[in-house]
Order: sequence, then C-alpha cells, then structure tokens
Amino acid sequence: MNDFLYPAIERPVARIHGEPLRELPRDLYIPPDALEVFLDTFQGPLDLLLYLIRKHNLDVLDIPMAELTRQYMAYVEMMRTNQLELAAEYLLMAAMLIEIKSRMLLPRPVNRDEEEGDPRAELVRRLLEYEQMKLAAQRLNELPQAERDFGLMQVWIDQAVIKRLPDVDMDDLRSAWLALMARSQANRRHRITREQLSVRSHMSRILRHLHGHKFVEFDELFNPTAGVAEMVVTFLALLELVRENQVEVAQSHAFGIIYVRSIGFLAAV
Amino acid sequence: MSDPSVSLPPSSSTGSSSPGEIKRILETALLTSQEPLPLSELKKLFDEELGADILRRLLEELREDWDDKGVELVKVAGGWRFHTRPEMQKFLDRLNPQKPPRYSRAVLETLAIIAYRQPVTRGDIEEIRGVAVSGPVLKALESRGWISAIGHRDVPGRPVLYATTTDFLNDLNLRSLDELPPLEELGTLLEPSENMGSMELLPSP
Amino acid sequence: MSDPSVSLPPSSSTGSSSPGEIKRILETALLTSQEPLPLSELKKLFDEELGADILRRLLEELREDWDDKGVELVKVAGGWRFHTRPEMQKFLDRLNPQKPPRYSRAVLETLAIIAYRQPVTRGDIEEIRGVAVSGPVLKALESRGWISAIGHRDVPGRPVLYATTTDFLNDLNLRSLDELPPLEELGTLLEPSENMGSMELLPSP
Repeated sequence: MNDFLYPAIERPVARIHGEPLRELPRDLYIPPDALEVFLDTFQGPLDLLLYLIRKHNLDVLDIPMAELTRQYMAYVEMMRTNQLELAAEYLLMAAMLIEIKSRMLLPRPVNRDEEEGDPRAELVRRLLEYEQMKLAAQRLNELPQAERDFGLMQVWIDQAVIKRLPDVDMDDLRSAWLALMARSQANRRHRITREQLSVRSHMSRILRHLHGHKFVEFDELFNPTAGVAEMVVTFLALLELVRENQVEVAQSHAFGIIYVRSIGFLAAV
Repeated sequence: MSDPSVSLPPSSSTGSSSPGEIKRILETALLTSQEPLPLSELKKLFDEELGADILRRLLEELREDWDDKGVELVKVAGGWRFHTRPEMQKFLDRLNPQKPPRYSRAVLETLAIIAYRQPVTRGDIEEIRGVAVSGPVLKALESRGWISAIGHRDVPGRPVLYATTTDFLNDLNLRSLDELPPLEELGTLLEPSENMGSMELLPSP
Repeated sequence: MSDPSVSLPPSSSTGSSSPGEIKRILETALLTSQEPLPLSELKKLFDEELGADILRRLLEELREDWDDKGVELVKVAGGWRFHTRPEMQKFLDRLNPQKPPRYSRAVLETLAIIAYRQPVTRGDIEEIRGVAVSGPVLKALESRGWISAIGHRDVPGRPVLYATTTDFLNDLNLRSLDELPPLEELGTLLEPSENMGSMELLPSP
C-alpha cells in the first residue's frame, strides 16, 4: 500500500554522488539532481499537497496555509530552476495557495453567506476527492487481473476438414445477373435479350417430361387446372422449343392426336 | 482421483508435490497455453527436478482422465497440447460462424444464366458471359445437384442442355423459378443504356 | 459421472442430448473461448431449445466438477468462462516470464476516475487529478479494451465521454460495476491519525 501511494519513501529517492537518498529531506530541500526523480513520484500538485499534509499529519480541514504554502513554494522554486515546462501545474497551485492565504488574511465580512465560507474549503474538497480516487486506483490495482494474476483458457479448436459448401441465395443470383448485364453494356457483342422466365422454366419442364418417352401426347403437357396463364406459358414454351429445334410436334392427320417428341434426346439418361 | 494409480518410485524426486498436484499443474498449464508444450517446457513448471519418464507417465494419465471429454490431450510435433475432438466442431461452429465459403463469380454467373435462361448449352453461357466456361464451373454446380443435363440441342455437336433442379429450388428456398428476382426489376438497378433499351420484354403472356 | 444428479423434468425439451452430453459440449465451448460466453451464446450450441434454468443448473454442476482442479468456472460480466485459480499463477509465470504491463499511477488513477465517475470527459479527469491527462494514458486504456468513447458531452467543444467496457469487468473478474471496491468515504479521509496510521508518517515538525 505504501509502495503504491508513495513509492519514493520506500525506494531510494535518488542517488546523489552515488549515495542513495532514501528519505526526502524534512525541510523539503531537494538536491537538483534528484528533482526529476522526485517529480516522477508525484502525480501533480494535488498529489504533492496531499503528501505534505499527510506527511506532516496535518488536519485537512485546518491546513496551516502559511506553512503549507511556504513548503510548497520551496519545492516549486526548485522546479523552476530547471524544469519549468513541467512546473506549470505546480505554479498554478502555488497561485491558488497564495490566493487562499491572502483571503484568509482579509477580515471576514460580518454577514457572510454559507458559500463564502472558509477559503480553504474548495482546496479541501479537491484534495479529498483526489485522495479518494487515488485510493480507489490502488484497490483496482489490487484486484486480480486477467493475464497478470490468472490465465485464460486457450484450448486449440481442431478444425477437422469438413468440407463446407458455399451457400447461395437470391441476392447472389441477382448480383451475378447484374454483373452480367453491366458487362454486356460494356461489351455490346453480347446482347442479352430478356425473356419471360416462366417460358424458360416451362421449356425445361417439358423437356424433362419428354425425357424417357418416345412420344408424349400434346395434351399431357398441359395442366388445365393450373389456369389459363399457365397453359399459355406452356404453349409458348413448346413453341420456343420447336423454334429452337429441340422438340418436334407431329399430327398424323387432321384433328388427330398431336404428339410431341424430343429431338435432342439425351441418350445416356 | 487417479492419484493412487501413480506408482512413483519411493526415491521419487517429486519433492513436495504429489503426483496429483503435478497433474493439476500440468493440466492448468496445458489448458492455458496457445502453443504445444514440449517436456522441456513442462519441466520448468516445477521446482523439483522431474524426470522425463515421470512427466510422460503423468501426461499419459492426464490423457486418460480426459478420455470422455470433448477436449483431448494429444502429443503433436511441438509437444503436448489440448485440442477439441472432431465431433465437437459442429457445435463450436455455431458459436464462431466461420465466413462461409463463396462460389466464384464464374460459378454464380453461370448459375444465374442457367436459372434464368434454361435450358441452355455451355455455348449459350459462354455467349452471355463473353468468356469460356471451364469444366470445373459446371462440375461444381452439377455435383452440388443444382443443375443437371436434361438433353441435347439438335444442332451440330449436339451440345448438352442444362437446367436447374428441384434441389436448387429447395436449397434457395424457392417454390418455383417464378420466385427468382424478376429480371425487369434487376434492369432498373443499373444505369440505363442503349443496350439495355433493347432488352425490353415481350408483353406478359 | 454427475449425470444422475441432473434431475431434468420429464417434459424436458433437451431432445436428443443427454445432460451429460450437454455438459460435455458446454465444457468444450468454454475451454476453447477466451471470452466469457453468455447464456444466449451457449444456447446456440444446441439444436434443441434449452431453457436458461437448465443451462444454469448444468453450468453449476460443471463448476462443481472442476472444484479440485487448477482451473475454475466463473461467471463474470460477459458470461461464463474458465480461468486459472490464483495459486496457479506462480507456476504459469515460469512458462511465461513476460508479464503484462504494470500500469503507472497516472494510468491507474485515470482508470479509477473513469470507472467510478463514468461517463467522464478528459477535462473531468484532469479536474480531479489536478494535472493534464496525456494522450498515451487514455490510449493505453483504450488499446487494452478497458475504456471506450461512448459519446460526447453536449457542451462547447463536445468533449468525448469515456466509460469502462465489459472487457474491463471481465478482466478484473467482476460481474458488474457494483462489484468494484467501494470508494473510501470522504469522512474517513478526514481523520489522518486513523486512516493514515499505516503510512509511517513522520511526526509533525
């Protein structure tokens, strides 16, 4: 705990001419060589003030401002000589301390508001809030921490080579088709003419139906219960197949049975 | 549990640690290590000098302890490590959905052409795509059961005609080909052009 | 081993999987995941709909199964996870001499302020600490995944508001922010003799 709060007290504050300096001088005179090390041990002016108050066992609610300011200024003076850029916040605090001190020297108004109480009140509030957080930080640091104080499981997931097949959805088809169309715009040799999908699918259906039969009766290809549109599409599909030379439609005599025959019959199947 | 089964020689150099404790530490180290741990590393866990034979015996015991678990202790090239048994993968995959594999553009476009323009020959597909269609592309779709040869076109060479199958519809959750995104709709997603203008459809039947 | 102790209701919807099998799968999933797994994730492991109460019961049993191991099953903010017991760390450190960074007081104080006062702006932190908060300090906490920017305060300059993350709770073994160590009451800070007695203060000058 001490180590966390005031590491400088435990470890050598600095080495001066090879000699470790284990304790801060009581009068806070800090040898210039040690200043940087000393500075690192405090988080800022509040931390230094807190240190001074706690070190001298001062009552936070009744800080002897003159003494505190004097010590603080001695410290800041040291800092000014070689680390001015680091000292800005400390100087600000010094100004605040002097302001509080001067306000305390002024005679207090007779009817003072509650808010205009002890000029040290705000300083005390900040000191206490800072100290509260400082202790909280220490407690947090004492909590067990993953990796530092305990380990996590890392069991290897053995990826057996199970072949996963890609999924395809309608969006994939849509974008594939869009890509085709986009390309066809760039390359006009390949004209894509749109046709009714249903005609095409019925062409497949008819070819499948013809599959394995030498002839199929024309009527058989139509499903009257499916509605007029369906029948028209089937008919268009049949016409298209004829046009593409895939089926042959034959009628031996007028009003006789019309037979449909696949021309490009896949012998193997 | 299995401590009594460890019959260490009386002159065992395990010092203060019992075999059970050693196994407990080995197990913990192996469960938390990303890399396989060779015996030389595992030895470092213990203050006392542990012989390789003792370590090996305890590791064997540990392996048996895990016999009926979803994770097993195995010896691989780099040493010992725990890994999941193959039958666990299907469960774990549900937690870490891997990026599913994707078909190449060639496969998808070919599928789209067959779906929309069936029945088509390889030549038709090549004409539309503007490039040759390689054998593996059609093969991938055939072996998936999504397309099949349904006949030949009666032209010189008698090219095979392809169409989509019922499996294709099922796998894509379609009741019929009519449920594919209509082409007219697709046309509007692209900048209109001269060429697109020529693609006006026949009136609906 | 502990299967008989699972008294699932007869109408249990665990379907084909036995409680033992479910535990085996849960265990495997938890052993392979560095991240804690919430019940909602664990449910995904199974085809059947498993009630949260059944899962919780099986997880409790699993926790007991690991009672005498170097690894324990715990519940943290993000869900359930296995981690090593503290007494194992000294052994694990021998394999892995590289320790994670010990954070400076500046980092820890900043973290404490964010944890206890969230959401806070950089200005709020500076106000409490009395010094500027350097970029690297916040960066260190952000890259560790312990804090994140969660918005802006609606004041001029719209400063970023920081809060702690679930990973922060997980890494500190906490289920919620309520489990953070309680803040020292300001009142107790006012009594230097009691509170600061342990600080070996020099006597007053």
